[in-house]
Amino acid sequence: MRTRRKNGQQTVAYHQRLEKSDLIEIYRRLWFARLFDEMLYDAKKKGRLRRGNVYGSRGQEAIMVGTTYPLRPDDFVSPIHRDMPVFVFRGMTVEQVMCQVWGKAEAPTRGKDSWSHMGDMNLGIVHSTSMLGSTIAVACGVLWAQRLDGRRDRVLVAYTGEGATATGPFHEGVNFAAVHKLPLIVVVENNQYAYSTPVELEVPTKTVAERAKGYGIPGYSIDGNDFNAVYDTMCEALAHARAGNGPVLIECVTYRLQGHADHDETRARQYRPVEEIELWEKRDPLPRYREYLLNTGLFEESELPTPPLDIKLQIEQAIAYAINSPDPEPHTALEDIYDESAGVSL
Amino acid sequence: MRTRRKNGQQTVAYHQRLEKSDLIEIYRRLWFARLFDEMLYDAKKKGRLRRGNVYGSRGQEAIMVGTTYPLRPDDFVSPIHRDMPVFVFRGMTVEQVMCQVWGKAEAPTRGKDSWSHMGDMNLGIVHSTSMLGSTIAVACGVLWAQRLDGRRDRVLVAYTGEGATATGPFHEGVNFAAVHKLPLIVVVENNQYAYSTPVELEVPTKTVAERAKGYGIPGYSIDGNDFNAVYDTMCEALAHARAGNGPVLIECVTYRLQGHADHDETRARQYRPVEEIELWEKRDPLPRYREYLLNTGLFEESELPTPPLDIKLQIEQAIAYAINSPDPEPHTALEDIYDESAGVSL
Amino acid sequence: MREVTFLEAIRLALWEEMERDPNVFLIGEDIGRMGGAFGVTEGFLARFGADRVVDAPISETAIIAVCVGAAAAGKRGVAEMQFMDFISYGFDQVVNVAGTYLYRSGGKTPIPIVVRGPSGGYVGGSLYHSQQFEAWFFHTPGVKVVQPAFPDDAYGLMKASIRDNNPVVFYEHKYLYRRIKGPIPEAHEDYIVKLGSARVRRYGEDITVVTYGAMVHFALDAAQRLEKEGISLEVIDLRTIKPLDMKTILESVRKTSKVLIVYEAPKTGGVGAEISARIAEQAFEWLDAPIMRVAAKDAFVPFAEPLEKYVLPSVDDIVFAARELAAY
Amino acid sequence: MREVTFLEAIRLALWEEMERDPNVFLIGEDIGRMGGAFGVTEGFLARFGADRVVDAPISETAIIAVCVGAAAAGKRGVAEMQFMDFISYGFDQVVNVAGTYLYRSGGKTPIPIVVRGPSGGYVGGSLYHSQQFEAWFFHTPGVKVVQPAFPDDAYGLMKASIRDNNPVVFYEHKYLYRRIKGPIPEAHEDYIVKLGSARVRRYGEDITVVTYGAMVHFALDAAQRLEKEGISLEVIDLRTIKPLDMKTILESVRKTSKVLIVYEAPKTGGVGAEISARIAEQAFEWLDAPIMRVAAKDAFVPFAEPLEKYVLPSVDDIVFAARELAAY
Ligand SMILES: Cc1ncc(C[n+]2csc(CCOP(=O)(O)OP(=O)(O)O)c2C)c(N)n1
Ligand SMILES: Cc1ncc(C[n+]2csc(CCOP(=O)(O)OP(=O)(O)O)c2C)c(N)n1
Ligand SMILES: [Mg+2]
Ligand SMILES: [Mg+2]
Repeated sequence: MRTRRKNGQQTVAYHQRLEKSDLIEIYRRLWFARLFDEMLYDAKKKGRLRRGNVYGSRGQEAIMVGTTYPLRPDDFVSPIHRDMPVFVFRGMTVEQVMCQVWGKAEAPTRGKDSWSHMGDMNLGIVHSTSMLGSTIAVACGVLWAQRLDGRRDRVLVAYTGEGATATGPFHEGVNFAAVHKLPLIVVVENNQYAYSTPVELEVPTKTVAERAKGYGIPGYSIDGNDFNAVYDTMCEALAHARAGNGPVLIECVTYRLQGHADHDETRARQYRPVEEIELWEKRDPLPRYREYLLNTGLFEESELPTPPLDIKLQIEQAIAYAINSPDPEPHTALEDIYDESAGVSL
Repeated sequence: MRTRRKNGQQTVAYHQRLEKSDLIEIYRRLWFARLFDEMLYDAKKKGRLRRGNVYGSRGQEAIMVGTTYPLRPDDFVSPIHRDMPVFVFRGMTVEQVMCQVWGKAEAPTRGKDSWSHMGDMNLGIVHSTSMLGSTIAVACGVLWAQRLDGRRDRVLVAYTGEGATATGPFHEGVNFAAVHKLPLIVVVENNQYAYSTPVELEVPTKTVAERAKGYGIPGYSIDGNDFNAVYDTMCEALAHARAGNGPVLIECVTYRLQGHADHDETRARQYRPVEEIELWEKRDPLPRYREYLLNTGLFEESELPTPPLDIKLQIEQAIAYAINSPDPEPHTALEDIYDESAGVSL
Repeated sequence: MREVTFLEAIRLALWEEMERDPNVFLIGEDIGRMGGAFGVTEGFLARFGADRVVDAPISETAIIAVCVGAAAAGKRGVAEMQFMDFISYGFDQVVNVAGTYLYRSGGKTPIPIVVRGPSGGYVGGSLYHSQQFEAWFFHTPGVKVVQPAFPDDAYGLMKASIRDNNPVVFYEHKYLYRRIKGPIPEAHEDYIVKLGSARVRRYGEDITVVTYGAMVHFALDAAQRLEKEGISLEVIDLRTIKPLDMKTILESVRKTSKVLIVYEAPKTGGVGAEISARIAEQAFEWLDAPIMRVAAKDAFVPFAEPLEKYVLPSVDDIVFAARELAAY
Repeated sequence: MREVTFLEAIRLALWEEMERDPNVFLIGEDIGRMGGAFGVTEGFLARFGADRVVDAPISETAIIAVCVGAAAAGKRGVAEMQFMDFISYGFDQVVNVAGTYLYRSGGKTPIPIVVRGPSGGYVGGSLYHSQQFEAWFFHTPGVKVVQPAFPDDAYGLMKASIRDNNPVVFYEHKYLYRRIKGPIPEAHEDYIVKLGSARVRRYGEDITVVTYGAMVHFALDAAQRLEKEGISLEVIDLRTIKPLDMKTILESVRKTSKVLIVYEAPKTGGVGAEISARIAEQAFEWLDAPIMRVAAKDAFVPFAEPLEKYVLPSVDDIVFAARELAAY
């Protein structure tokens, strides 16, 4: 297992090759993720959103931005419950995502399923389910299809919590990918807890990255709150996977600053030590990245607003759009169970 | 991962502490396993056994004898399809085992299930099913019961083929055992094939023992055809597990000298190179152990008959016993589906 | 008598069984530190310790398997599925390992385990937090299936399930958890509701309604509405789905000659199909009308409110079907 | 026309679909080098290569998941379960991933996969090599279920299943593999048996027998025996269990007024329960007798011959039940 140093010194510092325009875009994406989370929590609290849970991603933004930023348009991702902003980074509109959250007819699932259980194969976004770990096995199939088409260079980034690495489907999926050297990058968002359960009751090794050793694939354990570390590691992993060397596992060590979901705020301050939460508040990836940007000397303070208000507006508009958008017609509940449109030719 | 040297030189050569009476017993057990296999193949071929498959263990005898010999009477085992002699080593009578093979009323399953799908909790033999890998997870429960009883020193030896290490239940079971430091010893009989599929299509690592790294537990890769290597490793693993240090994985590298089961003899010479089979014939654990015994200088040639005829007779008598033993009454098919004997007290 | 919620009744049954029998232990995700997603096991860790209240990794196969193995070694494990939907990850352990164990052991090794958890819809839980697929286990031998509708039954059936020597899949409808209140007996009484005994929750003359789980409450509501129209429903709460109490059903059918079976699962192949088939086999001559069923449409439980409502059965559905039967 | 075994018909359908459509691929344990435990895919690896004939690790979840993911990306994967019993390891992939995918994708991502393999008893296969639990998938939305009885249907249904845009669970009764021979059309004909269409395999007057799989042959044997007694059976081979062809069933019931449903699975909660319930709902007035069922006893399929015979339905069972019905 390779462990990157936390101070961000790596073999290749890919992040130093980024243009100023990239840096500002990254900064904005970090904020997009932050505001997306904040504003949905707020909508839920205020009763604007009345159905479904909001699974927070506060504190985990650097992972989502860092793992998607170096992707090619034709790569695949499979985001799960804490990765809502990834849908937007990979091409869904904020309106689509909000329609999904509000269960509207225009949502990618047409209101059938909730929250992150959506996808769009045209955008390379693979649909996941609630069943933790299962999409990692499905990912192998998406990559198998690429192999059949002679496209061994398209990578799939599969997200998972550290807790879900204990599931059977995680094992079967990673094992299959490793046997067949599929370009699968498993991003483990180790936020230290699975719901209330601490990582040491889920994972027997010191780092989650060590799971990689059992499959003979590279495993990284990195500071997931450091955008540059995530970005650099991801670039390295992409090169590895695209070259046909098989899967990579990247453990991004981070912390779930909130409860498991919006209903869990009170309890989450009981089953976790408050000092621990406070400690991690200080490691917030956003101020950290802002400081890095200022240290580059490329930016004035005023170029890095906290928050960028236009993003807030964009999200608010999308929320309003979703709220005003029509509910699905009841009878559509029976549509899309079977597809009789094609398939059987006579 | 610790790899023992194939010449049998280990940190502690436990096998050198064995008494002459042990050596002769081990020799006889190796032969028991060999003859058990040979005679059942013969019975099947000659039509004396008409129902069910015979899964051969020829070539894998040193593993079964070496992993059971150092056990305490109160330890547990969960043998699977290639481990039939283990049932006898752990206390079932040969007659019982043969009744099971012939599906007789006296069999531990009363004729309900076939072959190795039996057990006896009084003997510490945990019942397995066809579902490969699943008993490893069940084993955790048997050990959990010991923990509840304050018996953390009883070890459970779970057998598995290398192919079955790809299953989800294997992962969930070993992960659970590792998280809770249960005294589970997973013996992987790596006979190079899962049915027709070579190990490199099942396991991505160079050795199967490397799977242990993913759980942070000791993993050994040893010569499974060398009784002394198996025995010594097992002794070391037992000390580790009994001391509360958690599970151990032992990969015993061996070879399935026959087909997957008795019906597979012809094909197994097609999907595997004949030279490979011939090579492994030369590594037969039985002559090897005999040579070792002769080299100790403790034995005359005549003390080590090939085969010991009394064992043959014992097996033949057990076969005859089973054949003459009554079939289960048809209506008993509906017994033992539910147990209403106890449980609900009012 | 104590007046408690449905959830509290289950909690108390678990607690009292843990107190009574040191062989009973609990395992599941987040059941210890947090007391379970719905709080059913709140306070258990502090009282019984981490060996008897096990916060397991996310691995439903292992969770059920630990109960199975421990049962083979004399313990009585109760596995919580955080949502019953996740039982599909431990499916093989239930049907092929737990359910068959006694059979494979020649009758020597009973597997007293309970797999319990919240099931059912009507709360916007969407596809994977609303399932009600008890028919899978109903069809598979070796496993008992329980689903109570009232606190007293939840209490007595949980105790019976833990003491029963067989694997029991115990469905707790999450819609009832905090909505339904009722009396249960005082603590430490050996209050047991025998598995396999249905209960007539309302006596009536015209139509026998056979149902279980949350639908019992819907049926009782419908009965009340129909009373005003002069249609009298007899409502049978199965309580245990397997073993199925055909005796109580047939007695009622003999009286009413008309049957309406109500269940929340997709209609096709649900438990109600078997009940209908058995009545058609065993009570054909007593019937004055077709055997009717009200159930979910053959779809998944969707997220958006208008969709969920469309798919799941309602009190109206029961009322309409009963009217049709009454008029037959 | 070619005269082939049941197994050969399936082999040819797979082969011809592989030749026709480069998007079709196969995955399973030992299907390549060895050609499958029963030889269904013998010769495929040499012809189509290791990317399209994948020898997978022992991981039924991954095997089915690979088909699901590949289907989402436009391919048509056919997964072999070495024995259908092992589908319980991939159960979640079938019911919660494949079956729901189209729904979750708002109708955009169909999942054309086939999960196929040998099922059923009568060969001494014991608990884990004899299962016939099609009712699980019958009950769960989003998945089609097929089980042919004759080579021509096996051939046409396999082609239809591969071309269908939905997940199909395809049961191949191992007892029929080499025992049953029959004609199938010449190669490269687009011979398709539409999913959801039953077939009357024998016309008769007195009793409608609804059945599928190996039981079709038992029913035909019974019909022949009963003919001599003057009892005339009409035998409907469902071929597809879901979608269920109620039209063909009801037409026959209208004619005979007596129904016997025969299936190999445990009786309680089997597919036949739903058929009975639908008839009771939709054709109550046409019935002259109770709807009867012949099925396996509610047990596992045991190993020893006298036990297996006792549990599984027999031709005699059908004959006795039909006599009873005829006399009613
Ligand atoms: C198979 C399965 N079991 C249980 C759950 C319920 N559940 C939802 S999220 C969660 C915790 C996940 O922890 P982790 O994988 O660490 O991801 P995190 O939520 O911390 O990002 C659990 C137990 C589930 N969705 N799927
Ligand atoms: C879950 C499951 N899938 C498939 C099978 C069919 N099967 C029986 S033995 C076997 C090969 C096992 O290989 P391995 O684990 O290496 O053990 P070996 O037979 O080589 O000792 C297979 C695929 C099974 N029993 N269980
Ligand atoms: Mg986590
Ligand atoms: Mg092997």
